[in-house]
Amino acid sequence: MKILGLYYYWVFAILLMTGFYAVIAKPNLIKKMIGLALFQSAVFLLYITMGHIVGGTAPIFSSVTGDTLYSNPLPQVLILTAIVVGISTTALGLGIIVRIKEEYGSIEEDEIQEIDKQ
Amino acid sequence: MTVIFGVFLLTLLVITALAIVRTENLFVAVMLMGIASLLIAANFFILDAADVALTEAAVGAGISTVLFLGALALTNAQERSTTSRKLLSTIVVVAATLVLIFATFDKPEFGDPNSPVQTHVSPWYLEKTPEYIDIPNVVTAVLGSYRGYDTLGEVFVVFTAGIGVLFLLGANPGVGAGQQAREINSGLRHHLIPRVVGRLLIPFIILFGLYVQFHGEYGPGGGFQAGAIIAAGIILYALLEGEKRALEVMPQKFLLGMMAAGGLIYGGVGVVCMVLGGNFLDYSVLSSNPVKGQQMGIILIEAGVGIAVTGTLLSIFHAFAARER
Amino acid sequence: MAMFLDVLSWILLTLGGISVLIGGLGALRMPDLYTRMHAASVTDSLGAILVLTGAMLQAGLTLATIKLAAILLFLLLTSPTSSYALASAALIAGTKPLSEREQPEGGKQ
Amino acid sequence: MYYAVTLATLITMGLALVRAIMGPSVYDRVLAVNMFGTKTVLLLSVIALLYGRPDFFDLALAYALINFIGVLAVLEFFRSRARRRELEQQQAKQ
Repeated sequence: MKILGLYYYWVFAILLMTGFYAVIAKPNLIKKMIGLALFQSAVFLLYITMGHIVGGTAPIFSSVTGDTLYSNPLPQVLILTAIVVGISTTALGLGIIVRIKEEYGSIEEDEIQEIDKQ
Repeated sequence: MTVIFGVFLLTLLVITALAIVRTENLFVAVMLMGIASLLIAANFFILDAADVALTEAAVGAGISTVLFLGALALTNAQERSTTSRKLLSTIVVVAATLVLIFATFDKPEFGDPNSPVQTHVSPWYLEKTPEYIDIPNVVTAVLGSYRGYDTLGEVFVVFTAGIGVLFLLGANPGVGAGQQAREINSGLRHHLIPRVVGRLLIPFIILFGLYVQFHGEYGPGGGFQAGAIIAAGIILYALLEGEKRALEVMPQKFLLGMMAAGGLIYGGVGVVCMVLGGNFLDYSVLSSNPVKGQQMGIILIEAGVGIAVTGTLLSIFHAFAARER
Repeated sequence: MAMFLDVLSWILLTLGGISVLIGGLGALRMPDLYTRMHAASVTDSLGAILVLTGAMLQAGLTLATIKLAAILLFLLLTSPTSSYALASAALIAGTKPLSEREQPEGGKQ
Repeated sequence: MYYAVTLATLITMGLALVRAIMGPSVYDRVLAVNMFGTKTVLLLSVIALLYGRPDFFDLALAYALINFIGVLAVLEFFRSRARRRELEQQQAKQ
């Protein structure tokens, strides 16, 4: 059980850093946005993992389940809103990328910097 | 046992994430992002977060894919392979991963009911919700009432992002926006079968969205999810019948109005609370019975959230689609 | 009666699981796009029918059953439609079915 | 018994993921994503029963509806891209 629980956190670490790798190593701007989206997802996963209680159920009172143990509602609220905010900010980033493509004709970071130097 | 399912899904998720970073075809990366989103949502569900899984379902698998494809259509779908910083980045990332993994050993055990996360405000929320608000879904109660300020802020962030996208892409809708653009944006109108089935489904999607909106106090759901689902339904209409027809149904001005109205409803409820003698967003004063007042306030602000999210997501979609030429 | 329904639902669920698995194997092992699509979509529909009917029998006659029926209905509408749309898009883009493109080893027509 | 169905679905999800990563064509990947979506619907329905919370079928319902939109968006993407190329070629000829 201990290892299984730790595995959730390890996946968080690997996912976070995979997204981070795409952001820092890939020159393509859309790839960077995809990496950022992965990064976000990793954080969401961490919050929800921490809010889970073994043997608990979703924090929605139900006549079917009766009085039982409920998982933590607070991280769920934070992440629920964060997902919608995340997609809005991703859209904003993509909008900026589309404008960059229109102005520079490229979405590769190094090419854009070349053009800027001229 | 379900935790083992979760572990399996997480392993698939790691494989997907590595494949996303490795592939140089951005279209493939977007497809794999769709899969990653499904996996994450299934994990949320296994970890008892039904509301979050519903949001991720509507946003991650539907709208996110549509937006990324919209951006790819305007740029190029192939990544140029240059790997100048590959070694340095790999070293940094591996080192950071190891540090993070080392840190996990100090974390409280997975699912421990006595960990610091579980012992501060959350028991109070779970204990007092039947008394103060009396709705079954504690997530909605926390979202709408206890942390109402937070949610108001999130609505404004969504609104701001929508305005930002409109500033970037909305003005000057392309040089060649004429006959040609209209022809490209005509949608899947010549595919009869998807069109018929889609037309059949769209009312049900919107009905389901409304169900999610107004059932949010009793089951998984609420304004954020409903907004995303309704927006997805109208995006489906735009995909099938073309941009122009969808804009005739809901013109850009109307969508802008929705964006603003959502935030205004939310803020307005707060101001009404102040006028009636309570604090900002303290819904208890809305009715003679404080519990009824809380429920009323939550329904109103959830409606505001739903309207704002629908308007914003659709505006963003149209801004991307109108740019295509 | 309840016992009978229980056994029936377990049989349906098991068969559903098996057909889902066969669909997955088919999608992985078949030689070209259209055969893969065939394996995936046919067993998909069958698996969905079997699993969801089995689940309906388990859930009993409640709101949950109606929701499951709605899920099944939507899956039966959308899954073949997306398969059709995918196949037509692939065909228009020039992906030929295997028999026309090349013979698998042995050269039989 | 739910476990058996869940296990079969999970393995199929794994197989679909292999297909999505291997490709070879983009259409194979779209097929895999679509398959993955339907499998998630089944998985969520069965796990909702397993948890004894049948009110969570809403989630599976949402997936069944949203998955369709994703696939159609991909096809519209292909169609408009092909159409644009065609128009560009026509303009180049003129």
